[in-house]
Amino acid sequence: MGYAVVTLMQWITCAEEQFQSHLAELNALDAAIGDGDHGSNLARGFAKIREKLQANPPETPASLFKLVGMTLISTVGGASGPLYGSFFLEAGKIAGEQRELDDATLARCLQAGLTGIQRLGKAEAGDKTMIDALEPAIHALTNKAEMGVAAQKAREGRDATIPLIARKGRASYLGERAIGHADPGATSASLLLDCLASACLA
Amino acid sequence: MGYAVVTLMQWITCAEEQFQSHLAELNALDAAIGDGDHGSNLARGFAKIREKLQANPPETPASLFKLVGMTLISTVGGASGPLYGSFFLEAGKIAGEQRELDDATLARCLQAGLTGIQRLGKAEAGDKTMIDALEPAIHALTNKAEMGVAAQKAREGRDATIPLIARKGRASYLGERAIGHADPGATSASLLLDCLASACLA
Amino acid sequence: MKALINQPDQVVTEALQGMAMAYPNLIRLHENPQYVLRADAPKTGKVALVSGGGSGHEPMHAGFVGRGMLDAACPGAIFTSPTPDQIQEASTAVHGGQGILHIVKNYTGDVLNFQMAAELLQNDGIEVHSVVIDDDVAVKDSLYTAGRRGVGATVLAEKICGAAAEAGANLNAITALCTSINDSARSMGLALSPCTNPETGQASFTLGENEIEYGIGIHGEPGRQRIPWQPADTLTEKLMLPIIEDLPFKKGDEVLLFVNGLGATPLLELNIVYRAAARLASQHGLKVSRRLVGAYMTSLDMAGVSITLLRLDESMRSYWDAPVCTPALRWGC
Amino acid sequence: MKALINQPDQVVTEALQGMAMAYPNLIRLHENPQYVLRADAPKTGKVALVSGGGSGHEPMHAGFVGRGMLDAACPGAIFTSPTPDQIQEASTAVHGGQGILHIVKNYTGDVLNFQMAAELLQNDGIEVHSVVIDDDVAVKDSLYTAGRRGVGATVLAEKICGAAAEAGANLNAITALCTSINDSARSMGLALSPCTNPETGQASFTLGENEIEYGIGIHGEPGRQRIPWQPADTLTEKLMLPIIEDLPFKKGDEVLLFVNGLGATPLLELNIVYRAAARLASQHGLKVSRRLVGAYMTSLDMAGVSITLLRLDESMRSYWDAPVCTPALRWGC
Ligand SMILES: Nc1ncnc2c1ncn2[C@@H]1O[C@H](COP(=O)(O)OP(=O)(O)O)[C@@H](O)[C@H]1O
Ligand SMILES: Nc1ncnc2c1ncn2[C@@H]1O[C@H](COP(=O)(O)OP(=O)(O)O)[C@@H](O)[C@H]1O
Ligand SMILES: [Mg+2]
Ligand SMILES: [Mg+2]
Ligand SMILES: [Mg+2]
Ligand SMILES: [Mg+2]
Repeated sequence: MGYAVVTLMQWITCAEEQFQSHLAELNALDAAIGDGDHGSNLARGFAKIREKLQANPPETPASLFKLVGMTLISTVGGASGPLYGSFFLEAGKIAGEQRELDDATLARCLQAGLTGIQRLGKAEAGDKTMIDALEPAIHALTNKAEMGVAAQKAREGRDATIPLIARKGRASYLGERAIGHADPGATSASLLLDCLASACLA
Repeated sequence: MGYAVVTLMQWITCAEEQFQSHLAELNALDAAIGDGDHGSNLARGFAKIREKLQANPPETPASLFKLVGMTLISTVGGASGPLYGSFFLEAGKIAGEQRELDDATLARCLQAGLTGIQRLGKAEAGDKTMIDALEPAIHALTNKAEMGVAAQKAREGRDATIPLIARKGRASYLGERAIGHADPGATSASLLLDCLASACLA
Repeated sequence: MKALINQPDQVVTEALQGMAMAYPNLIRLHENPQYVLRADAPKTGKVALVSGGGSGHEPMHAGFVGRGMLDAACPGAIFTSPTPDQIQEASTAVHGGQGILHIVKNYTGDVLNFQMAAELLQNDGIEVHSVVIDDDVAVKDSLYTAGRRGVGATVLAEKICGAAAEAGANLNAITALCTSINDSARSMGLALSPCTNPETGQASFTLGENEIEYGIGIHGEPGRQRIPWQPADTLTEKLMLPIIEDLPFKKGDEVLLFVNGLGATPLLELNIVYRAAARLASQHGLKVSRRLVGAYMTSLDMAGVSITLLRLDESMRSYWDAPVCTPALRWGC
Repeated sequence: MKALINQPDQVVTEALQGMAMAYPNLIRLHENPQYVLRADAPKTGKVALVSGGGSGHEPMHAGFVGRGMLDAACPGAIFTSPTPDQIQEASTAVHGGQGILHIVKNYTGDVLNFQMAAELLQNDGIEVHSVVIDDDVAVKDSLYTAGRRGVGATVLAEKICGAAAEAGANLNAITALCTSINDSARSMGLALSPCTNPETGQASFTLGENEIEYGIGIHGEPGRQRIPWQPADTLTEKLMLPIIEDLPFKKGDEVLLFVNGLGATPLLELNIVYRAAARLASQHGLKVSRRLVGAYMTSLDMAGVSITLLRLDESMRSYWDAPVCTPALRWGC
């Protein structure tokens, strides 16, 4: 299918709603193995994004991604601000001037975003971070999977973080005590993929 | 009967035991309308008195009272230290060189002690203080009552503080909120009279 | 009780020892009886300032010993006034031949013990004046109470009178200054949580999830009233208005605004209260020209705040600005 | 949540406003984006020191802005690193033409945001060095963690490097000094209670009546281990030994001993910990020649303590003694 800016705006709007409604849950996940603010951080960032989107609706996928990335960087702070921010900034660079992205281009955008996160945060799969949800999902998309399948992969990736010891971020200070808790960033990443899938269906 | 220094030492020893075993109760009464230390204060003072009595047993009632008074003043602090301290110092001044006090002299000692407390603290009966237990008891002794009757008066005086608003000490800051609580100082004074009565019987 | 202590009955002694070890250039500790004195005491030719009271209010008073403030502090047991002989010895140790000012907070225990000490000192031929601080507007000052408690004004009086003594003022002048500070200052506090006495392990009272003790003292005694939680700006107004009305402070008055943390309240919150208090002061035409924000007179681990307003005259202001060199208050040195 | 706040999302802003109102001679507040800068910034010809991090650690960092310490502080939301543009604007505002040192605590968020800011600044032609502080021995420093956290050494580095900048040292020299402070300092902390984030109203963890989180950071994150309560002297030893062994500190080393309260712990208890820590230091042959005791780097209303040891050389010692004129640390002015 094709992803025009309206579809992608639905993605971002859904993400805003999801982060808002899962705010307490994401904070609680972060409290267990971090500092308890991941939900508040994302909610703050996406609230600002909504404001900006309403004031100045972007005309291309690239300008949407850029706006989302810049806003996350300038309002979220913490680890997730620069990481998710880079994700969207890098994705936007691939989107170019196109008015509508096809499946393959969107997959390349997301892959570029993932690479951006990894360049910045130096995490690999298995480190108990957002990468664990993003990587399998984006890998599936690159291999032409349906969006619903990708979202499913992200959820599995999130669940797979539960038994892990963390090697990046605050949770890495905990050693074995991180075992038994899902990573908050992997959880928010999975919500992001769920929203992308539902925007496709709409 | 006659009160030799051994009898009076039994009084003081009993008081030490009672304040120790009622420490938490006196603190709790004081927490309700004051700062929660009345039991600790008296226990600290009387523990020091026991130490000194063991090291240097006094030979006359006067020297016992003086030792008790001085020790309370120098180890208790707070409001009750100077007040109970003066009580015993003033009592000691009346006891003179006598080896044994008769009932009337003891009553005069205690009355002098009470006057000392009032000179220092300016409280009257009904102000919700130790006076409310001491005054009716000592008044009874002056009128030749049995020691057991005096102790009973002190207990009644203590109970009579429950419905009162306080006009002296920390409890006076509470206004109406002091109503419903027995005064800690009246409670310790009543224990002191109980001990005097039991020392008489022994 | 879960606190950073060893023996409950050694809390005060060990804390004083630690403090003396941390500030060897400023203070010395005397044990048996316990008092803290300026490292360079006695200062011959200077009036000596001595204060004291129960422990549990740190940094008050021992943290205020040093050049430009107190010559000695007499710490009692937790929330228990010091004893007369302790006060007498401390006063004698710092007496510089020009007499002594006792700064006493108005609690029956403090007043009685300092009064006995003053008598002992006068018997020894040492001139002693006492000023009793009673600035707490939460308490009705009437024949039917022990009078108002001494709270935040104590810190301000110790700083300002300490500077006056350092500058060579005589005992009469410093006594008059201290009295005038007390007459020009009003305070009020509230608690969001009780405190726990490490000597007994007992909480001073219990408060519901949403309750506040309004009109609290500094010894964990219950306040005058229990009220529901309200936003910081509203609570600050509930402290400020009775203060402003009581003196009364008037349009055009120059004031020092002191926002004091009771122990466990984060500086973040004290700053929010300061913001609200300073705005209210301006709205009432008061000119806030000096301020102090922090935990200076605490109730152990109590969460809460007290506010003190002092109407400044020129001499108070310049003594406030003068150097002070103590563990807890320090500037100009 | 029962705290002295108004709107949960306005806590940081209002607290900064209050702080700026309380110290008009020392600092200024810039809003949108939020940063605190020296009243007299920019200081032409001087290297500018900029730090920042999540709020909730007051007085750090805004309380350390002023002559002899930081030129600017960038406070994020509670426990959330500031953003790159905030850091960029603050740095630009205080740049005096001699370059900028960013003092960054080693948390992924802080490191990433400061790194992005440094890139933005370098694009603008401003020279920026960064030193990442990672002194917390509770965390294993290995390829398999985000590395050690930055804790108490941050305060000491800001003070000492601030004095060097004031004295005219150049950017390379200050960067080297900061690195050397970080290399010479080790810290460890424990908590007796969780903290409660006023923005979310949530406690960071729950602890039993008798439990302690050992090896805690400063963001309410759980520690490495949960242990039962023990006397202060034992707990202090459990903090001191890993610190001493890690560097390792050696017999004859001259050290600065920093006992830091995490927020709700009374000074009384900090002094007891200082006493135990100073004794242990002596027993290990360390010479404690400078010290700092108080709540300087907090976790909101958390009860607990952290200890930092810094091995002093002569230049660090003399920069430590140099005047500092900030809301939270002040001497010599
Ligand atoms: N180096 C990293 N690479 C990728 N993701 C990371 C990295 N460090 C942390 N994260 C993610 O960030 C999440 C935490 O984000 P957040 O709570 O918003 O920031 P902070 O840890 O600064 O409070 C973690 O759950 C993890 O998924
Ligand atoms: N002015 C006074 N005259 C007589 N008794 C008093 C006076 N003030 C206080 N008291 C008594 O002292 C008791 C409190 O003693 P205590 O708790 O040891 O001292 P503090 O109030 O200093 O903590 C009160 O319960 C009361 O009975
Ligand atoms: Mg977090
Ligand atoms: Mg009491
Ligand atoms: Mg008391
Ligand atoms: Mg965070």
